[in-house]
Amino acid sequence: MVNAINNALDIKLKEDDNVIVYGEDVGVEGGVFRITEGLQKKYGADRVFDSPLAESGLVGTAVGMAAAGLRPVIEMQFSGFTYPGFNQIISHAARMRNRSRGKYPMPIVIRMPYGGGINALEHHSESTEAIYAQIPGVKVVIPSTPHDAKGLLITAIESNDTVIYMEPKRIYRAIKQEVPEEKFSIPFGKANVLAKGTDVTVVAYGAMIREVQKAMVLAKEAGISVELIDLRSIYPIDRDTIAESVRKTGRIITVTESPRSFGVASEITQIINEDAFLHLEAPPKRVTGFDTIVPLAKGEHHYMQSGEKIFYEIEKTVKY
Amino acid sequence: MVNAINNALDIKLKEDDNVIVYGEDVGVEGGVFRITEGLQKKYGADRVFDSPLAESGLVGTAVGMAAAGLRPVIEMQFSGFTYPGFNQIISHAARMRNRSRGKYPMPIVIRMPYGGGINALEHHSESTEAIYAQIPGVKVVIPSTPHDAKGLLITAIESNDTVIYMEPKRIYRAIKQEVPEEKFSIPFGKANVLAKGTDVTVVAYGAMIREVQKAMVLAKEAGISVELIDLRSIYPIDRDTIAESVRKTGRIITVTESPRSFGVASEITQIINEDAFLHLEAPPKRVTGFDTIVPLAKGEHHYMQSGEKIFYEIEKTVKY
Amino acid sequence: MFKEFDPLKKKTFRLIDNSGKVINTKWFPDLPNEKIISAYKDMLFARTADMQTVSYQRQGRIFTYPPNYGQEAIAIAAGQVMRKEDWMVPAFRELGALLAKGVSLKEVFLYFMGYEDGSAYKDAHHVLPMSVPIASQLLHGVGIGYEIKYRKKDEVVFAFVGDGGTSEGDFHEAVNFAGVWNVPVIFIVQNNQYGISTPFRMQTASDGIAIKSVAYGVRGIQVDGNDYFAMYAALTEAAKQAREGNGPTLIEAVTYRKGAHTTSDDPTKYRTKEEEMEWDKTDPLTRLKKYLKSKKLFTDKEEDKLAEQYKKEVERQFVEAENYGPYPVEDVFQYHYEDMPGDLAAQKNDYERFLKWKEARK
Amino acid sequence: MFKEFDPLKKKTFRLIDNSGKVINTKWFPDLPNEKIISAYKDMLFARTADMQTVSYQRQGRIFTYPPNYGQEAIAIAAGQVMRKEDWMVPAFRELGALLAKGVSLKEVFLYFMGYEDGSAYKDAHHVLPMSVPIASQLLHGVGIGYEIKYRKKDEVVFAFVGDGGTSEGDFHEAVNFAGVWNVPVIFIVQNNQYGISTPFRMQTASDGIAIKSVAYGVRGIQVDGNDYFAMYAALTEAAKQAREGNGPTLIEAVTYRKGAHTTSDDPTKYRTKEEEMEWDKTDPLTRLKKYLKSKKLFTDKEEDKLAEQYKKEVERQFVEAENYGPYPVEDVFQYHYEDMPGDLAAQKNDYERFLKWKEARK
Ligand SMILES: Cc1ncc(C[n+]2csc(CCOP(=O)(O)OP(=O)(O)O)c2C)c(N)n1
Ligand SMILES: Cc1ncc(C[n+]2csc(CCOP(=O)(O)OP(=O)(O)O)c2C)c(N)n1
Ligand SMILES: [Mg+2]
Ligand SMILES: [Mg+2]
Repeated sequence: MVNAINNALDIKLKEDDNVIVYGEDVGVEGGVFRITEGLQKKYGADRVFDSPLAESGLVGTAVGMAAAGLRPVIEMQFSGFTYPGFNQIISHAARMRNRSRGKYPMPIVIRMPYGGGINALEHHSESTEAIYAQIPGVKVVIPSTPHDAKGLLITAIESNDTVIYMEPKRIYRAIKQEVPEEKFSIPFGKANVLAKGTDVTVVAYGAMIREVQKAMVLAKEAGISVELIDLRSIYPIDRDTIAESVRKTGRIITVTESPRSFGVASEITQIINEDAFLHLEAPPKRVTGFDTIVPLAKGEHHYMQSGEKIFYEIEKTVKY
Repeated sequence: MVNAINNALDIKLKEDDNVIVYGEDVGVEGGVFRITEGLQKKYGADRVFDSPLAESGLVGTAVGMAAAGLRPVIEMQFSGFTYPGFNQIISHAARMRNRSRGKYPMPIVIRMPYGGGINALEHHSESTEAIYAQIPGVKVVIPSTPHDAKGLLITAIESNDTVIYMEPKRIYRAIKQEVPEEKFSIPFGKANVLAKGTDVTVVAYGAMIREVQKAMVLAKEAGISVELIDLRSIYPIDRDTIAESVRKTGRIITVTESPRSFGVASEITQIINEDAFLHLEAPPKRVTGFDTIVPLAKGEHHYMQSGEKIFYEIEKTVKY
Repeated sequence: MFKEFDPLKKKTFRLIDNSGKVINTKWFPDLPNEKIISAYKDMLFARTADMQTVSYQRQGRIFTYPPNYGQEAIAIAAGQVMRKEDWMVPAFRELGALLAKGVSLKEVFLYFMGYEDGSAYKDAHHVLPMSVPIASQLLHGVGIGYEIKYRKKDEVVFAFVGDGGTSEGDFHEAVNFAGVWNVPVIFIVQNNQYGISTPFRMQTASDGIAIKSVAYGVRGIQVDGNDYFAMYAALTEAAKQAREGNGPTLIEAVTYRKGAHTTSDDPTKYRTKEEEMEWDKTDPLTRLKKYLKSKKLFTDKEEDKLAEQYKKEVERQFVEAENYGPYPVEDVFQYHYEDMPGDLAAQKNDYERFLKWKEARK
Repeated sequence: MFKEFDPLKKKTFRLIDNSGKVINTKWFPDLPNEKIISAYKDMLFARTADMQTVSYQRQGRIFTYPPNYGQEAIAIAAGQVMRKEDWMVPAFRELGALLAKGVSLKEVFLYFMGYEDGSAYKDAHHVLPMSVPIASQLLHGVGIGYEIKYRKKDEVVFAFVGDGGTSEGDFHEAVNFAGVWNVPVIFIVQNNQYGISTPFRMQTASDGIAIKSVAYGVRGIQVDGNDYFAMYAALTEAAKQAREGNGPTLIEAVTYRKGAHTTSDDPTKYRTKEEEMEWDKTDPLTRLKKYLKSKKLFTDKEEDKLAEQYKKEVERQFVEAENYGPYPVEDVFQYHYEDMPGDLAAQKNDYERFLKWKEARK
């Protein structure tokens, strides 16, 4: 996935000199996860560079650049360090287009590694997609494969709206996959049905897809047929694909690694109630972290969703 | 409500010299809504005072005061100006207790007027309860009457956890109500059943209660019996009271003035699906703002929920 | 200029005194008389507009409004120094500069009446909408500055903020980024001595604001913000430096907010009559008029005539704004995204269905 | 001291040179020899702990760890100046000061092994846990300072941050609040020349960090952070001022991060061998040892013996931490709220039910 993201940035940097890539340590070092490695050498320090250590500064200057016609792609070192920039995201990046009645669109991409599973320090393991998804004016996407990472990032950079592009850092280097060399894009707002099934619909995204796939092995053994939907786009959300699936299976589980309450799972449950109420045969289930701070590395396994845990919940839902 | 809040602050300031009240313009002027009027004179400028114009500074210093044993009650001038302090809320106020394994509790109250309906400028009309409710480590409460405003604020100040105390500014001076002079408190996590009914449960809070009550007049005329629940506490949420009601009525509507997606309504729908699935006779309905920025004053009526609009939705749900 | 008036020397850059007399010829700008007269006229127009708006507000014809009363010289000087291609990044108390950039008074009215259309600035070039979250706009100015430098354009950014705004983290990050990136941005701090009710001494323990430039390694200067000539000269010099690639300047414009913070504020609660009277002596219009009169460039009669004319013009634009009409449902939704998400479109449809139902019930 | 070394004069406060020779007697602190020797020992202990931890990390026995290598004098001097009742507000690169405040090395290990228990600081008084969100902790220091002033206590806050941290808005707000409130807080900026890979010149265009004190009207001083005596003297004087009600001081401790940012970082990517060698000459341990040797207060033999002893002690505490045992489910939940919300308790129960199911499947 690291290479795919780098490649998408490379393609857009080459193709469009309005694209500017910056953030803490993204220039010389290529970012703490080496996502931007080599890009400064290739495109120069006025297009790919280190910023001072200040997240409000990062987002705020991106708002200005976007107003002036550039297409900034900024990196937050970890999703947990985005908060100092929250005001600039919610008050400006998300609003300038509406405020100015379309005069100043905000083609900004805010990239951020998110999620747990890498034995990191405090604040390095958070999944905050539901915070951003409720901000009117931004879009939120999360890839689960190198292929999607590339396609979604191309779309994000070409979007004239601010996109929160969240990278499941746990699988940065976990999945090997052939990704087309050339440019391609994946539309926002379209979920991807990764596996067809009949007994239960499982919606997930990011690093959780892999865990669901592990659960599906167990489910298969138990004779349960799972339909797996990779959400890809948290906002706008693809309600049609989810509803269609549930109209078939009658059961749905949403798997996320964020806290339980007020999260993406609840939103999907609401959508299903609105769009497929009469087809529901069991309560829509959320399989998520707890309403707690992600524990530090030694306790993180309690918080994260594993294949086994997901299978446990699948079985319960199917038996309901 | 203004007087009730002032009175609660007064009582706690008098009773406990650990209580410190500060914020932008809260000292000499008594706050832009005059909530803290007279308190500086009464308790001195070291206990009630103006801070520099900096919200991260406000929350961050409150975290330090709390660590040192004080009980800061800070005012955000409007909920829409809280975002610069977001990092301090989510990264510290909400976490210091857990981080230090209980050594440093965070008895902080963050007061903020929220919501629309006062013909204000941009950023002055936002309802952001769902953002705070999803932060592990804080509590979020919203009063709908002067009585509750006082009781909940007393509880908030006496709580050893950080409380986001949101004030429906639209009804600051709208409701006249006798409030007991003496100290009393209202526990968190308990909803208040304001009206018993049999056909549909309506959950609301803050300024929306009044609108639901208007809708109930229309509903009554139409022969519909509404059970009205004032949520009061957004987190922790009183799932039992809501579920019990829905087990009786079979139908539920949640009314909020925040954006639609990823909000409190979706969370309540999830809860009802978990706790009263087999009793549901219609899809849980959300009656909320749109997934848009609150329009400026001239367009705000489109966004806000009125009695008539709520009645319209009640009727649809009952007829489902 | 920036050496001579290095903020560490604690001198204020001032060119005329309160009686309109030139007290510093070295830096006095070489301006055609018409330009000076037109500055005065623009200040008069801004003040007239302000005064009338306050009274409209009292009549309930417009919502909250933040008057510029007493601070007109700053915005008007900036308005004259800014070129068409230069960028203006306003806070919300720079009426004169907005007008100079081509924003119409009607748009300003629309905004404060509660229409986003008032921020569309249809005929203005390179002006961001007013920014309500204090100090946040400064970073936008720096981002624009980056684009200018990157594209090697001959443009300058004029970014405004108040004294209260200097306490925000964004002020710090903005001036600091500007220093590191060496971008053509002029930060203009209108130090009008108050936040809302909070006096300047409660915002910072520093000796003024210009001195804060030292913390960022950028040029700084404290200017008498009620002295049109001083503001004009300082801004011109800062812009010249910016155009020559010499980066940002932090200008502290010392002034006084003679009116209320906004129409919902009552200053008698937190300041004294004496203080107000003291500052009255420095009023920017009075001073410039005294200068003009001493040069026989302007008469009270002309002023009276103009004032009448301006009042009418203000009234005309106000009434136009008042008649702007209802706020279409469309306008709530259409500007959020380039392509409206399906869900949002559905919300719009649902709402329109409700409106029909409502209509039918009548 | 703060007058003589006013940051505007661009002098660095330094008492010994790189060869350990005293170059300034006027401000040289009058310290008993044992204290100086113990400072050296503490620095040696901190360095030993650091070095071993880095190697443990390579063995996969601990996760990310940020070494203090090269910066030991700052934390050790602070550790000596801080009294028991004084508050320490750490960033995350102040090992020596944490130990001096009574935090155990084992706790530090626990923290970096991934146990929150490592932040409980059971036997330490008035120390906040390490703070990961850069610069945010400074505001906590100011809040504590407010409590001290309000309660008229004889305490001082020692709040730490790095050079990179000075770019954050929170740095600005913290020093500014401290100036306005005039609270007893010492801000200690460890200017180790780098953020992660970002060199200081890309953080700010200002001439060092001490000079930023001017922006807040507070005392500031630039100190040679690799000079134990200078750090000791400056901190002592700042603490004295704080105790006397004279408010905050901003101390820039100029130093160099000789090691990697953390064990996941590779500094060869962004800096040169030459630069590293240049800074090697200023190594705080070497300098202090030279001083001690010149006074015949310490020998290499003693050092060798101590080093052995320290290694064992570090190993002992590390192994204790390694054997801390599994992370109970309880610990995920119990510390969030004074009274656990019912919903959260239910989540815990659900999870425990799953664990039983899992156990049963085996
Ligand atoms: C982030 C933020 N916090 C608080 C407010 C509320 N508020 C509006 S104006 C103001 C005072 C601004 O003072 P100053 O910067 O000096 O500008 P002035 O009003 O004097 O022009 C405050 C606190 C806001 N708009 N934004
Ligand atoms: C708000 C925030 N942004 C980014 C990071 C990631 N990060 C951790 S350490 C660091 C560099 C800190 O540099 P400095 O303040 O100089 O301290 P040093 O590491 O040199 O001690 C960064 C960017 C963070 N921890 N917090
Ligand atoms: Mg002001
Ligand atoms: Mg550093």
